[in-house]
Amino acid sequence: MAETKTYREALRDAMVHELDRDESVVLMGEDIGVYGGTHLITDGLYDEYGPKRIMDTPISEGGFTGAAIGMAMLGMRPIVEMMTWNFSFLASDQIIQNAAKVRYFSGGQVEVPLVIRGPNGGGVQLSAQHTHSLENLYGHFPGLKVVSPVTPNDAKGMMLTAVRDPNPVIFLEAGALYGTKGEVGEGDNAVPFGKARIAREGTDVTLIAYGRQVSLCMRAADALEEEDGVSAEVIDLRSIRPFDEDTLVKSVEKTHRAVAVQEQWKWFGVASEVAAIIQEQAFDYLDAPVQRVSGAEVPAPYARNLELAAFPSEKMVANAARRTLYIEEK
Amino acid sequence: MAETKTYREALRDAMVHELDRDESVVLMGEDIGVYGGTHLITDGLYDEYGPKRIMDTPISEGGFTGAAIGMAMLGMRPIVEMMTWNFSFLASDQIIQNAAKVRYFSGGQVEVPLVIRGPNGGGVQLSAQHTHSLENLYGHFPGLKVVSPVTPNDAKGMMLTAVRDPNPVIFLEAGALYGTKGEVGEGDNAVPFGKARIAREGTDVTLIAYGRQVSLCMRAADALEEEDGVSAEVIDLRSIRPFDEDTLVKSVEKTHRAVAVQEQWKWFGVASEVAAIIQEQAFDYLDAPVQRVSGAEVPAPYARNLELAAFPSEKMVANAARRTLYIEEK
Amino acid sequence: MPAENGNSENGDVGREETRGEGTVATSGNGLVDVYREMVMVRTFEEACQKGFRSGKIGGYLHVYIGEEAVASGFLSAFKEGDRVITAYRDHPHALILGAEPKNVMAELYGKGTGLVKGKGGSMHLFDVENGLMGGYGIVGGHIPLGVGMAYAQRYQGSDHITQLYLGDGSMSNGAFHEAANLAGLWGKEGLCPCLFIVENNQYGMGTSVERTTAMTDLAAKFDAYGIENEKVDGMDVEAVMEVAQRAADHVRETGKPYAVEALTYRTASHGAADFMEKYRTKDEVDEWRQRDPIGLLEKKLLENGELDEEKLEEIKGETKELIDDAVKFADESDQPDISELYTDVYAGEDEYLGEK
Amino acid sequence: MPAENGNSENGDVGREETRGEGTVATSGNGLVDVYREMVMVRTFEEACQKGFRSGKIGGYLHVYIGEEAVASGFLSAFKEGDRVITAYRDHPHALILGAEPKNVMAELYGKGTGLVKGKGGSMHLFDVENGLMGGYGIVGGHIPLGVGMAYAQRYQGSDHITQLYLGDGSMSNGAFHEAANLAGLWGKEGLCPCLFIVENNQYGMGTSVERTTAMTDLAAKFDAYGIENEKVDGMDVEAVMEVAQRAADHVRETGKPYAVEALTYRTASHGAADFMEKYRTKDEVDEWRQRDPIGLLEKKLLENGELDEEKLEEIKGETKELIDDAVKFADESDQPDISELYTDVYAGEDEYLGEK
Ligand SMILES: Cc1ncc(C[n+]2csc(CCOP(=O)(O)OP(=O)(O)O)c2C)c(N)n1
Ligand SMILES: Cc1ncc(C[n+]2csc(CCOP(=O)(O)OP(=O)(O)O)c2C)c(N)n1
Ligand SMILES: [Mg+2]
Ligand SMILES: [Mg+2]
Repeated sequence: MAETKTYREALRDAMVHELDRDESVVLMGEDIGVYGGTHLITDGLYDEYGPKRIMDTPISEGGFTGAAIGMAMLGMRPIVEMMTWNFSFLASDQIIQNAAKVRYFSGGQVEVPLVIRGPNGGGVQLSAQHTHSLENLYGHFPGLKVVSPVTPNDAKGMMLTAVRDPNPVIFLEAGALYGTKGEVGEGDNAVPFGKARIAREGTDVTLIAYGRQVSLCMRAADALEEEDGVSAEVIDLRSIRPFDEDTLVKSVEKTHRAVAVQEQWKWFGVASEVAAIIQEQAFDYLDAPVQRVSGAEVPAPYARNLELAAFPSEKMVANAARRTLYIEEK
Repeated sequence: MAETKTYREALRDAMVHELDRDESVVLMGEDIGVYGGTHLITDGLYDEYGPKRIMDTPISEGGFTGAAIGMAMLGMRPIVEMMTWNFSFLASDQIIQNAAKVRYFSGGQVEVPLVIRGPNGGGVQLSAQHTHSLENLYGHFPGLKVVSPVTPNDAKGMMLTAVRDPNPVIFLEAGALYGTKGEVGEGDNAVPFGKARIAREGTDVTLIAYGRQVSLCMRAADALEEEDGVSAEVIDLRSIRPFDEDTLVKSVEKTHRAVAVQEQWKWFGVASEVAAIIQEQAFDYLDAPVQRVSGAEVPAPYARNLELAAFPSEKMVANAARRTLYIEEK
Repeated sequence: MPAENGNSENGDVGREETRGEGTVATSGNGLVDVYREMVMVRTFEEACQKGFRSGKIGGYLHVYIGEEAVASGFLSAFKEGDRVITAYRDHPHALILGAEPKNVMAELYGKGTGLVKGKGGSMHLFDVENGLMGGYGIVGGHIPLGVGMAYAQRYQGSDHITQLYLGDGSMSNGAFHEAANLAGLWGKEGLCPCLFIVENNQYGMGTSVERTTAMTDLAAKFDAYGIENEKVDGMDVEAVMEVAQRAADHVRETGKPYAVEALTYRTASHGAADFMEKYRTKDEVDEWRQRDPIGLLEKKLLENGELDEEKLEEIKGETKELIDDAVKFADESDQPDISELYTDVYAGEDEYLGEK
Repeated sequence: MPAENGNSENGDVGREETRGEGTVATSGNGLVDVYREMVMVRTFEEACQKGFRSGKIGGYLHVYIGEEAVASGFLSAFKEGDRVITAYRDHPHALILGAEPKNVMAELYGKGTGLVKGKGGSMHLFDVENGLMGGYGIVGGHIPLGVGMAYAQRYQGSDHITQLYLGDGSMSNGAFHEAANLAGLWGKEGLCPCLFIVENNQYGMGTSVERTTAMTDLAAKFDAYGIENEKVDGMDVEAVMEVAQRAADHVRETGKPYAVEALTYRTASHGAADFMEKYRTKDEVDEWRQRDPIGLLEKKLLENGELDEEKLEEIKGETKELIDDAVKFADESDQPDISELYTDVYAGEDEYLGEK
């Protein structure tokens, strides 16, 4: 059974499901309780579960993330809201130096069942300090798992998986899409990590993205179909670490062409990794270089026209696909 | 004229040169003054230049890095020692959110002539929390420049360039090589950013690295020559942002094969970017997929044997080259 | 180095000694002028709220309504060459220091005529020529910068000071701790003329100070860094002006930091998009409205005869006109040229390193 | 959840009530036993220094010489189920809690028989079964963890507490500030039984407390967080034991944090590799050696007759043997199997996600 829900509701459902199932689950973060949550995802939970489980914190991302790690090491399962991932640089020492590694440097004596979640990416004129896509940053570090769901169904299903995972999970939400709707499986529809999703089947070129850019690729695929008669396959990576190389490679073995799309900056981004993997594992199948589409190499600007120009567009994606097909750009 | 100097002396020479040349240059960091510097790079400078210019700081990486940004915004030129880059997560918010972006979000009203320097990378059994290679992390962000010299000559020459650059420069030193010697140009031998160095010429395969891994590639090149009669070209990237794509591409157009080597972890690392660039720009020249050699996907272990196994070895590099040549691995 | 970088010697950028020449609201320091200034700020902020609701202003918008006496009072002690740095609630600081309302409004409207060319928006106002070293969006993140600026001021041999504004909420953050500690330490040698101004509006978003820390005396938190401190009623602009002058003089003279906690209240919502205010009661807000700083000052000026109803209407009228003009200017200005996307990323030869 | 994770209910892992059974040095709580314990720690540390100089121990090595009374005194108040967390100067905490010297030494020697399988080295001792939740290498980075552990202890309904050790130098760091503030806040509801123990050895590497902060009363820094605090002479183990018991009882009872600053001195160099000690005089070190905690205790025990020269020699002899054995064990143990490189990266099904 499935119901139509917003991304926001889907996330909330998953957290409520786990709060009810497991006493050791608590939520922590700035203004998630009394205030109702900046993004209204946790609205009402404070009244329902009380301050011991829905913990409002001071503005101290490093401190409360670190405290959550300590809690997790003693068997609690905190879900930390990073009000936005832009603030997570302040917690990056705790995340990278402690959460990711303490199991290893303790010789396996502890585990850290911790979820850190919040909106990632830009798109609503928040400008330079409030616009980042940090999937490559956290995805680089062994010990972390990193996911980036885009459909409401995945938002719920991957959150269920995240809470149950005995490892620290970086849960990157498509913040600009909290209000978008989709079919969401009821009850326990846990979605495993490490499996990409084929969002649209196609035969001529593979478009690879995650998060908000998946929608962009879907629109570009429509345009390619209509305008050029090109059949594009769209792959939603969903899981950044672990990473599903197989689905990518299989698709490219079929289409012989690939475009990797990301909102983040080009250098050392996910699209570079996608290109590296494909050239490595599907070398003999490739009929054109893997094309990358990324954000402009600038801190995010505020003005609407500049912001739009700073992010990948449908047109850029379609043109990149055309380049792989050696047909004229539009 | 050139003199034989250690990497350590070369760095120090450059800083002394700039301290003498420009009153606005100051050094800041933990234990760089009275204590003499953890790595002895700044030893003696406190006595010579006094506490106003050689500033010992409390253990507060974010705080003093931020203060240095403020100083730079008013026209000083601070050189901040990050005792090791492992501690820089604590300063990452200041570096990424302020230093890299304040020029942009002020509409060009300020500039941040700031150098942050210190040892990067592992190799001396410092284990998980003290072993990182962060070139991809900082290299991702527009507004920063990122360099990683490996020869003493480049250490000095790039430090001169860094201090004079009106932008924040992330200066990643090959910490394990502070004691190694090399010819260093005297006086003002500034080395520009954005130009890779051909460390060894060759015709059959291109080995691409930076920092300590350049030495590894040199040894692997020797082995390939001796054992397989293969002529390897070795490229030292030196500059991570800006990045010299041309030198890479030209070399591969000649050799048709490439291996990218990094100490850092594979995912979203510099080697992925190298592979992405080469497949993009030298697609028709490539006779084999670009191979990547990276650190094992584990937090750095302490035990010597494990640590050695966690880092790329000469053998791994040579074998990767052999794979590109379709000859048997050894 | 270009003067616009604020990098010229001693920060001298050739301005006249008076603040904000040319804006009707900021032409002096008498109480009536301060009143005019506060009304101007309020009127500007109300126009912003309207602009936000009508979709002309995007992103985050944080207004200063209820807190005007703090910035107004402290900036009365501003001297040319001084520096001011604050967080994202930065419109009043820009306006009072002398930025034209029309350029500030244009910034909020995301226009090329904006104070920072439309690149920063509400949270990132800069006006280096007039002393404003920025508004910043990461809570606490600007505090170390301000401390460093103060060090630079002494290092460069000037007697300028830095006014560093921070919120109650930011004091939970490690950046505050580290920076305040550095300020105290450098201050021992007379090398940190930094005036910390805590805009204690009693909430960080929806979290009250009591729910943020077990020790709610925010001024006293500076004791831990060896920084002298005191409190002031942040609704009484005269009281603020008195402490501001005294504190600024002290900081200027000694090169030591000093902290003042101004108790105030934000009668507007935290951000313009917040509609629910579950975290406080309407009664509480109403009670604080009784102590509205503009209302208090108006009453005093009417009582002591410095103002009469006529003059009052005149000021309000002039102010309204000024802000209406600003809105019109902002509305009619063009968006930044698309080429601006690629400027100002780097200083020096290459402004942009990438493909376009 | 496996018991080794310290995740079993209330942290009960089936140990006996006494600490460190089975090691000669830690079999009781009388003063002579404490003396024995301190001698054991000292002997162990001296053996480490030797191991470092001879190249058997790699990486960083930080010993506790001169500070023994602090860990020994506070851990005398440890109760089963309590948790201990500290930084990288962590050998005494592991040893006193009951880890076998041979496994600790083997860890330092990078052997598979080490306390954490040779993966962590000197800075990362863990012995979860005995209550040690780790040594950590990032200054200040462990403090938030300890505060979170204390919360978990109350959340899970136990009356256990967390002993959180931190250095004077770490108090400049934002992590300290944020965590202490959380502890104070959660303590208001009785939800943070965390005992902060400041090992004030007066230096962070080569930087004295006076050169680190303008306010050098470290205990009083906890005032800013509403955490009660006091100081103790960290060279006088009896004094430390007294305050430890009292403070631990208080924390256990109230669920509120409490802080004790123990004034002590590191007579060894900061790290084993530091040879120059420009930052302090030989005289200063010598003066503090006069107040060596082991010397002080020895004198007292000899004076009051609890020890005589013979017994003293016996203790030293037994201890030497214990540590000699530990060194021998460490030396003769094998390096970890290379397959260990890939274990413990992740908990659960896949321990390793990558190519081998
Ligand atoms: C590091 C960080 N965390 C969270 C936020 C989100 N945020 C924006 S404003 C704010 C409240 C700040 O309160 P305070 O410092 O009291 O300033 P005020 O808004 O009351 O002026 C928060 C939590 C942020 N911008 N930066
Ligand atoms: C964040 C961070 N910065 C710097 C260092 C390097 N470092 C290691 S120990 C140390 C001194 C710490 O002093 P203190 O907290 O007093 O502990 P002590 O060594 O005296 O026991 C420093 C600066 C580090 N490990 N972590
Ligand atoms: Mg506030
Ligand atoms: Mg110390």
